[in-house]
Amino acid sequence: MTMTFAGAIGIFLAGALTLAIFSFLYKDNPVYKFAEHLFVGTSAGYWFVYNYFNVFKPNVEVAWKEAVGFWDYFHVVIPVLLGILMLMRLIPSVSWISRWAMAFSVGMTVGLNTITELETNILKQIGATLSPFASLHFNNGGLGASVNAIIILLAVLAALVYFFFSKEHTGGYGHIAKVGIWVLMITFGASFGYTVMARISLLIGRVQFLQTDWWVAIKHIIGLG
Amino acid sequence: MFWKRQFPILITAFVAVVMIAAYFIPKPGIADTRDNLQVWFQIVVMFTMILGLLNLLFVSWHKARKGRKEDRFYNWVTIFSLLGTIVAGFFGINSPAFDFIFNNIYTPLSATIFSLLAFYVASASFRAFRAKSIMATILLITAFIVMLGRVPLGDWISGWAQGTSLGFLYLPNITNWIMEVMNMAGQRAVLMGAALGLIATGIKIILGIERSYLGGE
Amino acid sequence: MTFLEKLDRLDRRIIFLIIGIAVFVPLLFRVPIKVVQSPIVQDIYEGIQALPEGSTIMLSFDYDPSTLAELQPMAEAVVKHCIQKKHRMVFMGLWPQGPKLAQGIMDEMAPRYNLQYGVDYVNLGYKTGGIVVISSLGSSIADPFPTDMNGTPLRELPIFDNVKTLRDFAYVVSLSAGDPGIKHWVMIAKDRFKVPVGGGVTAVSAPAFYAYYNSGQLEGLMGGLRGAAEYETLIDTPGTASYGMNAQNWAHLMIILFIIIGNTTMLVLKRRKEKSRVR
Amino acid sequence: MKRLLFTVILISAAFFSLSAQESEGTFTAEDVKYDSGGSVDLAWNLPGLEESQTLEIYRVFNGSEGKIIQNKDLSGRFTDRNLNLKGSYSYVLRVMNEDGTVAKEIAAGPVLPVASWFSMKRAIVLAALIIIFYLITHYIRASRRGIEFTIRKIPALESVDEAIGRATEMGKPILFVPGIMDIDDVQTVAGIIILGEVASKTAAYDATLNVPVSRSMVMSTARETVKESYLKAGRPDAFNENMIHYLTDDQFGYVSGVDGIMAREKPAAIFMLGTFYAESLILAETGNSIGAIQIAGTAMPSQLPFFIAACDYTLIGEELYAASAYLSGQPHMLGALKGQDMAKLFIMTILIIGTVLTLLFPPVGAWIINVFSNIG
Repeated sequence: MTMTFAGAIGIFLAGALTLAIFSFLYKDNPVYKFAEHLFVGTSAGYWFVYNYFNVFKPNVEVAWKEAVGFWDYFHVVIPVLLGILMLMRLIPSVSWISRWAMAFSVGMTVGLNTITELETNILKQIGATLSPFASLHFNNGGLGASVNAIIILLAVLAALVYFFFSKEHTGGYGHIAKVGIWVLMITFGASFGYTVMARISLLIGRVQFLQTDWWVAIKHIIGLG
Repeated sequence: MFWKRQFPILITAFVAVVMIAAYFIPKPGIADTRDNLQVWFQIVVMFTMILGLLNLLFVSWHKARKGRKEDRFYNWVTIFSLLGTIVAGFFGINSPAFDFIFNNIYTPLSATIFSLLAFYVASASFRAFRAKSIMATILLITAFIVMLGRVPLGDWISGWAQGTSLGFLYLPNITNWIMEVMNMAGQRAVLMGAALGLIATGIKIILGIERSYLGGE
Repeated sequence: MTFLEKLDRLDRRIIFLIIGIAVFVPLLFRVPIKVVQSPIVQDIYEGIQALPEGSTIMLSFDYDPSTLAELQPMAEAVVKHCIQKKHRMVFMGLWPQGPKLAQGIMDEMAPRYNLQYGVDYVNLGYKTGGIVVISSLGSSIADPFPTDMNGTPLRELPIFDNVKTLRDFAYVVSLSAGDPGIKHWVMIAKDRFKVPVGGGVTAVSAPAFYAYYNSGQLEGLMGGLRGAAEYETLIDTPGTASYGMNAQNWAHLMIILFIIIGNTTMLVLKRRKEKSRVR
Repeated sequence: MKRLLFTVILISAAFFSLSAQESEGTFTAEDVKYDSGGSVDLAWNLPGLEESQTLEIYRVFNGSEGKIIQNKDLSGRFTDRNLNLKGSYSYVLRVMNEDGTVAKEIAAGPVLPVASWFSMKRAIVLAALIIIFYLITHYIRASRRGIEFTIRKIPALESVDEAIGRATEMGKPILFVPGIMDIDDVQTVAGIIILGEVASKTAAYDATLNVPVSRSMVMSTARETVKESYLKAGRPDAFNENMIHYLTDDQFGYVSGVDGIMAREKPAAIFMLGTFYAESLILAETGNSIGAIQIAGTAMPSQLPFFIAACDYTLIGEELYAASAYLSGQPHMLGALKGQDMAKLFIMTILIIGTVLTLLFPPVGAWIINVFSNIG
């Protein structure tokens, strides 16, 4: 991989910042504070630039230049107006008007989320819990799948009982709720164990970066320096 | 008062109902309005980002000049890194300056903070997975088994059971069973419960019963 | 404070240090690890291994740098396997940065195994449209990709002499971090044009694809770093995944020890306290 | 049962029409009814294919021809999707000999893949929405008519007072983290409602409240909500707008900022209520390293394991939404919660009845599963 001097400096900086963040594991220190504030500023700037090029430019600047007819202008002016209303938040005397823009965006996502949650997280989950029962057979190898289907059904019912709020978890009903929280504990234990590998591989990626790219960059700089 | 209280609620209800109707009535006319509203939404979110940036600048500027002596330098760092990134951005999203900042400052910082999770997963496992109660014990044992079943260590320990009549003792099989049955059931219950909570809150917002997102009177 | 009490309230920085070493050392000494194979990964290996020498494989890079840690080792393993079997490789991507990642691999591999661009491998680049791109490949490759990534028309690339449509590929490998991705390759390449499809996904999304594997729509699947390590063991050339899996092994071992130590100290201290109160 | 009878008649009619013209094979293309448009159903049935012959289907759209299917299936069905709603499509089925010559050709169409006024496949979603809407509003009206609704004990919420009291005694601040998503995310809205309740307690206890936010709209909403709580608690003087301050929109920029606040100001009580992603464990572990009482809550299944492992109390999924009713005790909130419980009961009955029906009457069961599974 051909390495320019500027490239080496860049990678050296990346490695140094990596160690600066790792230093927080030892204790909060000025180097970490520098990296933290650098990151707060850079990330805020990055998101602004990212949104300018991917949202503002295509949907406002370009749309305005190519607008033809009332409706094209309408679809640029109204959202920009709503956006400016949002900025009124900065002027205390008129800040209440920013609620109109906020109301618009809350309405948007309530409308979207209500349907997608209902379809994906309730109806399709019911369908998925019922469908193994269509091909239930206890002979030649079907035993495992059938038992699993029944266990899933009972576990889902017990966990749903745990989420009941209008009745205290006491008596027989309380026992089902207890089984329900046990199912949830198994679920959370399992997903904790399952994701440990994903978290470790993040660290593996950083250590491999330090051991290979950063080390090569340092040798490159020293070699030339 | 109408313009401060009732009118915002009307906007929310109207927009939400249009979005829900667009789902049920797939006629092109309504589908176009839905797509236009979604583009409007992205533009409004863009302006709220400008609001956030200005707030970050004011707060950092204030602290940089009147804040605690030892913190002033760091707030200048935030201000200059923010302005620097925006200026670099205006040379083009793949200009060398912006690429340098993205590849050598933003990506390593973001990836390294994400990788801190590997350390915190370890310290949480040591400190939190204590068999203090039945529930904590179930959590701990399940995490223990699933972890073992995911790495070669688990294969070595239970390799002998693979393929034999005691096949179910082969750790990766146990891990797969826990993930495909117990974890699946638990996730479904949490998803259904949370979805109901979300839909109920959404209905209350549309009917104007739930107004706290607008803040005070 | 007895040793056990100190151990019970072990300073978290010691734990951080142990985990740091458990990851740093295996990676430094490049100690690969043999990983037990699962059928779902073996099936891809055998699928590509069984193809006659010199058949043409489509490799679609449908991910971006954020999932590089898990998917790049898979890509490298499959490419090494294709080179071993002298298969001809056509690269493309349904995600913008995908083809650049493929380019990164080939810049390193081509000189080492003296592969000739245009004859042994070609990179078609990125085309937006996801599933629409795949279905137009069905009628002819030149439809969505009139030229390759560097602008040379397909006519001038010998690799396309007898490969005109998706149907003429012997195998499709999709490395996918989400949508558009392997799901769409299965829906079009396999269901409509009967071209075998295999590939690799991140560990988190692997379980969701088992249904496609059981129904036979998916030839096989690599899930996360473990899947990549299994494939590296199969082609018998250790790579980043095998070194990574060794670090995973040590790190998981340490975490498991932490859980055991944490609980035993707690139990011993509790019993000791009860004994002292009883006396 | 009417629907079942109707489908049986349809199948037998189709079967008869097919057998009439046995010899030549059939190829039909029709617009899919009651859908959101853009899809055409193709069906073909051929008498026989020699070993060497393959079948190819081409879609013809304003002059240009594109191959969409190539295989050897004698008969089959296929739905061609995402077509132009205003376009007219026709299809050509060709049986190709090995040497590329066309053995047989059947044309079908033209067809207009129009969208209809209502998509039948989404009827179940409409029905479910109406049922849930009725349950929620019915119990809200009941609670407004004065009917009392109780709510079970939620351990995480019992400890809110204890946590704030402890922080005040130690003279340390209380940190409230409303998650990293914007005010349009309903989990964030639930978090802000709970912030209102917590703020009224910090006003009463005269404790210092610190609310770092990652979205500007959350900042403005939180400021208004906290201001109102301080007014209601009779402490307008104690309210200062900078208690709620913006850090950055970026997930890990925000986390490193909040970690810095925790390390430096060492709050005694930390609330983490809203939407969280991978950063949940970093916040919870750093909070734990400074010995703070931590009460967390989210409906993100992937993050609950980390909160449960690292925090003192955790609100699991729906408990986050129930918390506002629990803390405020407002009748309409308790009523809506009762409605949610009834909806859960309804889901459980569907699961039980669905299973029984699927086991006893497989065709009816298959229909139920089909209705719940392929929506769209």
